[in-house]
Amino acid sequence: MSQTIKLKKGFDINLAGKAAKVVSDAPKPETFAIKPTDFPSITRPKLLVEQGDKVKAGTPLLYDKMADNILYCSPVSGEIAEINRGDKRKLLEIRILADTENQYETFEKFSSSDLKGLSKEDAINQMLKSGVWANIIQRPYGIVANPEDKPKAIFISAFDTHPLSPDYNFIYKDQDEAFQTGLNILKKLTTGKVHLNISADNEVARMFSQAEGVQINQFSGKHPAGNVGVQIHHLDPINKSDVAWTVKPYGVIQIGKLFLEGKYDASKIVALTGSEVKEPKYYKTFTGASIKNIIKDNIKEGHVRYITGNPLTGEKISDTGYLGFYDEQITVVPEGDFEELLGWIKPTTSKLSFYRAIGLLSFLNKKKEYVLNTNTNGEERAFVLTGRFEEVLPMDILPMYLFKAIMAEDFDEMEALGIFELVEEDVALCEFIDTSKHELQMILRKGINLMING
Amino acid sequence: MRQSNYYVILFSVILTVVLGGLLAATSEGLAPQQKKSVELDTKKQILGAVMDIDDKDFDVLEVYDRVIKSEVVDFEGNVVTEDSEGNAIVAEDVNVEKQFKKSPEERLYPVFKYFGENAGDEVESYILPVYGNGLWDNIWGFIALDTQGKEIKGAKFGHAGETPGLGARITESEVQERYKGKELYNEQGELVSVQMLKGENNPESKLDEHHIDGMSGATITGTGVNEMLKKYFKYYQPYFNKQGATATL
Amino acid sequence: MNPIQKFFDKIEPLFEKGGKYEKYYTLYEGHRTILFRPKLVTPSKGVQIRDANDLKRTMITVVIAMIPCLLFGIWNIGHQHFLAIGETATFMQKVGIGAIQALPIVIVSYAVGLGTEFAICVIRNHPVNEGYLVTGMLIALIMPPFIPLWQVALATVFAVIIAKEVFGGTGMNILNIALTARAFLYFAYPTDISGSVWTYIGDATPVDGYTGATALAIAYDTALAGTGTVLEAFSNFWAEGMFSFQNMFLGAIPGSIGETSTLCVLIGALILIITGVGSWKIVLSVFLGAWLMGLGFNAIGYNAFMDLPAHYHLVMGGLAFGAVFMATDPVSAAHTETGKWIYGILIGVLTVIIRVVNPAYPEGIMLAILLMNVFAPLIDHYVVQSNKNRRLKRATV
Amino acid sequence: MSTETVEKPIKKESEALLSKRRKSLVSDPLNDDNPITIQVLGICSALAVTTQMKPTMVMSIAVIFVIVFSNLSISAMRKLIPGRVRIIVQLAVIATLVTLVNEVLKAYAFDMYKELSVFVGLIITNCIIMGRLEAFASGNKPYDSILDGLGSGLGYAWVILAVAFFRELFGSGAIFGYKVFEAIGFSSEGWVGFDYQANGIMVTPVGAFFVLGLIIWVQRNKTGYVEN
Amino acid sequence: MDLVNLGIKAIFIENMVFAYFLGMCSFLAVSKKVSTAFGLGLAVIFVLTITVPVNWLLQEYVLNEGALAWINPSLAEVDLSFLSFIMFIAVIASMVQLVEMVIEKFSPALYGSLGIFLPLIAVNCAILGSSLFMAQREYNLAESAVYGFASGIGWFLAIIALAAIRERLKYSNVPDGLKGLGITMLITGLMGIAFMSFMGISI
Repeated sequence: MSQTIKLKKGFDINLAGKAAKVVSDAPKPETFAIKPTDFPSITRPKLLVEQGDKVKAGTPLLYDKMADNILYCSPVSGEIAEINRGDKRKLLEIRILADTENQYETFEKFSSSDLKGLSKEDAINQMLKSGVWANIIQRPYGIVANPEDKPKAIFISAFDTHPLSPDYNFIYKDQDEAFQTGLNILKKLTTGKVHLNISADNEVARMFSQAEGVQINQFSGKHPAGNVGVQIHHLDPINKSDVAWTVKPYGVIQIGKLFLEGKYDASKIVALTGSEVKEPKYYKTFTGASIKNIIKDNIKEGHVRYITGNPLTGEKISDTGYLGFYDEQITVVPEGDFEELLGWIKPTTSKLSFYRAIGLLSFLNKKKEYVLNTNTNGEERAFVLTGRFEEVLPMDILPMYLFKAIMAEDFDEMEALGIFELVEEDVALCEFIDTSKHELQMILRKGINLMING
Repeated sequence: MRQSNYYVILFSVILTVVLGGLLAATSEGLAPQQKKSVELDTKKQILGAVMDIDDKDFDVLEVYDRVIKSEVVDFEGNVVTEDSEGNAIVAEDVNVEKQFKKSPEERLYPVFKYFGENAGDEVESYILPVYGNGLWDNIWGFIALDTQGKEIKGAKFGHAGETPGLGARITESEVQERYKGKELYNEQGELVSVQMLKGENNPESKLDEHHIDGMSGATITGTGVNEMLKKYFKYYQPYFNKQGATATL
Repeated sequence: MNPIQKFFDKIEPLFEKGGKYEKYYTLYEGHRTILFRPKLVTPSKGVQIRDANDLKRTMITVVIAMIPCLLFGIWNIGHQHFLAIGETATFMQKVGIGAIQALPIVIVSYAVGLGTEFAICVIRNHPVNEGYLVTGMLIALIMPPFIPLWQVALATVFAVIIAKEVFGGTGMNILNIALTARAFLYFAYPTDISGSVWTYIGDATPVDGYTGATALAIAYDTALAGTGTVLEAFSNFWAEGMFSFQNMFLGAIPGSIGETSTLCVLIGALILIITGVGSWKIVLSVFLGAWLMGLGFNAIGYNAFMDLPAHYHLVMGGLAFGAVFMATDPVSAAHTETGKWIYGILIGVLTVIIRVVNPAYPEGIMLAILLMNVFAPLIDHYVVQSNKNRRLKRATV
Repeated sequence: MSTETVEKPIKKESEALLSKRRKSLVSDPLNDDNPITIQVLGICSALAVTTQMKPTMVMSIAVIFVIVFSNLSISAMRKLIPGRVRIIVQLAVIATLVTLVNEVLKAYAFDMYKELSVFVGLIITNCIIMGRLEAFASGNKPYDSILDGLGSGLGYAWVILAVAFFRELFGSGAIFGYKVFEAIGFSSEGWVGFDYQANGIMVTPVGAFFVLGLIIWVQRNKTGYVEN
Repeated sequence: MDLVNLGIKAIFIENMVFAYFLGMCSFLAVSKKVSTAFGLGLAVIFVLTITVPVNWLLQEYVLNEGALAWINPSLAEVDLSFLSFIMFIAVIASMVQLVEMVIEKFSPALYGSLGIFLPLIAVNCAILGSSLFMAQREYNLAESAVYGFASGIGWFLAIIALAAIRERLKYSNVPDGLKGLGITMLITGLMGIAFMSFMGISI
């Protein structure tokens, strides 16, 4: 059944600071946070708790007024320590002071035979109220799925090709049963196929390669071969009025555990990576954890930037900031806020470039691991170069035209040019290689929001 | 009422009659003057080949009638006075552009005989219309030759769309002056016409009696002029041969 | 901290909002960013690290790729000069004459162009842009060796304003800016840029039999005269071996400052293609189009120019230079990859057509590129449309 | 065509011969509501003749004549014209007037007749004229219509005269055929020491586009008009 | 060969837009999108191809001096050429009307896409201009047909190229005063420069 799709386009960013395959136990963080800003679909968040309330893992904290059946729950048990708002009272964070011992809300447990008889409606209900539903992301738009939709298929990418990304084979080992259970539940949600996409270039754990009841597809190629959007494009592309759902393996496992163990298990293994980490490795913690304890004593001297997520799509946080809801990775890179004499023309081997313009020598040594800082290496300009974005986006899409259509807020053009098929991570490489230094992911999200609201 | 078919038709008819009548009357009233304008224009061009006509007080029509006598010849050099249907042919009315579209054998060739400023008895020069292709569009002119048809006495060129500053310079008197005094026949008596050279400011050595200095950057227009002149001098050759014959008789 | 940085920091308040030279902030910033890569960092959301390449480096790559052409051009002006006056000269003498003729053109082009650009940046308050780095060099390289400097200046101002700034600056233009400058001169002051203007003679007297004709002019004249082949006419040229294929490839022939040497152009092409700055598709397809059209004309064989072996077209005139440095201008070229093939091939084909059948212009590459610049958006439109249609079809199947 | 809506007929019984409203009928189209630079009308037939001032002048007068008299006639007939054949009637009136102009030119200014060639005929399709008939004359009194036509005609005239001014000045170094540059010493004998070199672009059609484009830029900058 | 030559000349060299500024109103107004420009362009080709030969017939058999001789030799003296403007424009207006009705009847789909442009064409100077040039240059019937068709093609090419450019221009930062008409004028000028490459070609 399995087919191999070879992708020729793309670009691997080889960075220094890959996590060693060691899981160490950092002291459990004292605070956790749920950030509504992690969910682009939440426009009018409504709180269900107040400061001082006691919560358990799986206790609902908030919902979106526009989709009030989807509950966002606390990852751990504890007390609501602070509700953090920004400009115009925009809800930014709900901080929870964690108990030392985790207590769980209890949900219905199922044996594997019970699960067979479980109806789609019951499954969805349990997922909605327990907080695991947020793992299901809808295409188009890359927002939390609407439980009433009927997706044409569900896609799971079982590998991550982002720079410094965690190795799923490693962090999910021993989760075979939960993963398979999760797949079985997901199968109930669609009349179409459940696609499990695995890497053809690397060894793949049995839990993925031998998963049952799903369509397994192999993908080979550079980043973004692991992006589920790219995979969907080659398997069963999203057209106008199509809806497909995507879930990360972590979500599948969490769903599996919900039905097997009857609890919302937000524990996860995260990778601490990046050139500024002394010993890059994995840590066991929970969704929304403060990174304070994880990074402690493991960061090099100097002005650094902490990123929740990977360096292409992640978000800058402070050294006491919180892990994003969907992130399984913390990256630490040097800040680049300094001037460099004639930096735009100086020959260099230390900077990575997709291009080979004068003085950029990174193509000479493909194996080298690069230390990149956060400098933009240039100022924003009009688009000049053409045909380069296409080289890092393995889809039949014309990114430049799409971006321009978004900038001109031309809805018909956006739709015709395929905005339904893209989310931020798919254009992250375009943003990385853009010599005109546009913020393309932000532009894309602006376009998506226009499509949603317009 | 205003929308009924009857009304619409009535209105249209009345309007047509009124406007048509107005136009017909104007056209009728202006016709003589228009004819005069056309005539004046043609005669101006013809005279331009032999005299300076830019003077304000210059009465073209009067002078023309005094100093020019015209006739029309065919390809063999015979004078023709009426067409196949017996209508008289007037040299001034021959449309050279229309003639140019026919084959050379079928064309009519007007000749304007210039009797000198004082309108003596002797023909002073023959003015010949010429027509040809320039770089972009048509070019034309009137060339004045001596009584033998061998030396150029004056030239006036016009064009429809040559490059301004380059080919369009053939209308400049400075360029046209260069043609004066050039010879059409070599020592062996063969018609060699005159050639405008390529490039400007050619050395004296090149500017003999058959060659004139070119216009820089306008080689093609120059070649067009050369071609035009060569062809028409040939077409008029029989006429001059006959003239010569009668003269010697 | 570097003393230059200190100096900049010291004068910065003058240019900031409320400062004395507030209006000129963009100039201050422009100069500082030429000296120093700025300290801008990525925003908190989105890509956190960026590729080392930027537009400045891309542009300077193109300029560097043109250096061989410039250097060769300087030598060639001197070489042609001494050839025309029949004197022998040393390498240094040739370079000396060439430099005296060529460098003022380069300097005027840059000075006037940047000046115009700065003025507009100040008026419109947008950042100073590096786009002119390339344009300035291009304008100089496609001029005849002794064009009046005021014409260079006027053409530069015209091109920078009408062809570029009115559209909003670098990256927005429709036509190639340098070619617009040249086309302006071509139509405004034709006598100084057409005819025998390609060899600098100065006050000296040329040798007997000298003509300043280019290979293209000779080819056209031969066709017009209808006697003999073009290759015969080439070999009968006053300077022996001038228009042999080999010599035309090397470039010791009369022509614009930078365009004569196909070899140097190819060195530039190599730099552009290896660095990926220029599109190899366009370069290849222009050459291909010209060659195919040359072959096509061989097949028709109506006159001597049509019979000229097709590969000669590739080394004559400015075709190579245009193909490598002008047609590849990413802003005015087709933006889509399929479009680039169509665009390039049509440029090649049109160039040869204009050369052979249009008596008005001995060289066709300039107008062929400009014309395709005009049609590039249309080509792109249909390529994009086919992409949209594929998507639409997929949805309805 | 014009986007302007038909103005409501004014009810007032007696109005000053040159009331403020009537003055603005003439003055508005000169600048703020210029038919060429603001309303984008009537550029077709005019630009081709703008290489020199003289034919441009003749063209301007011709257009003003046609626009004023067609406005007058249509306004006078406005209550009689059947709606269904309105456009045809307008075209017929315009064509008649243009023919008159053409015949007169042919009779009394043959040089101009030749120089303007088909462009006199093309006044028929000048959108300004049709636009004024539709937008104004078919709903207003004759006197007002004359003023309106005069305004639009003058607005049109100054723009094409301005275009012609620059084209003739730079393209031929002259104004109305008078060699301006030579007169101020731009010649090999004058104090400058060399001739003024005419700019060929100005004489070619494209020169007209550039000049008009720049005039529009300047004019709109002044009026502050921005197209979206 | 002459006809081919005439065709090429009418399309590229004496392009209605770039050489004679004809049809500018609709050229400027309907060039914002390629699809609409395409429709208008087609309509112009269509109408030009019909009206120029029809006007030629009119000219030859009705209007010219002596043209009426075919009815009765006594009419040979009649010269109706002063009616040419009014007749030409009437032919154009009625042809446009006729074409509109025919298309509406026989191809509603085509009418849907072309219909809205047809009324615009009656006042498109390029249409009248072609007829006037035809008369002035004294083309014959075949030449008129070719000339009408080729002028239409030239106009069509110009307007779709301009529309594509304007679509690309949507993302650029044009100064306020130049937006719309001003920049379009300048683009047209630049396009005109590029079109000069064809000047002088003759086959």
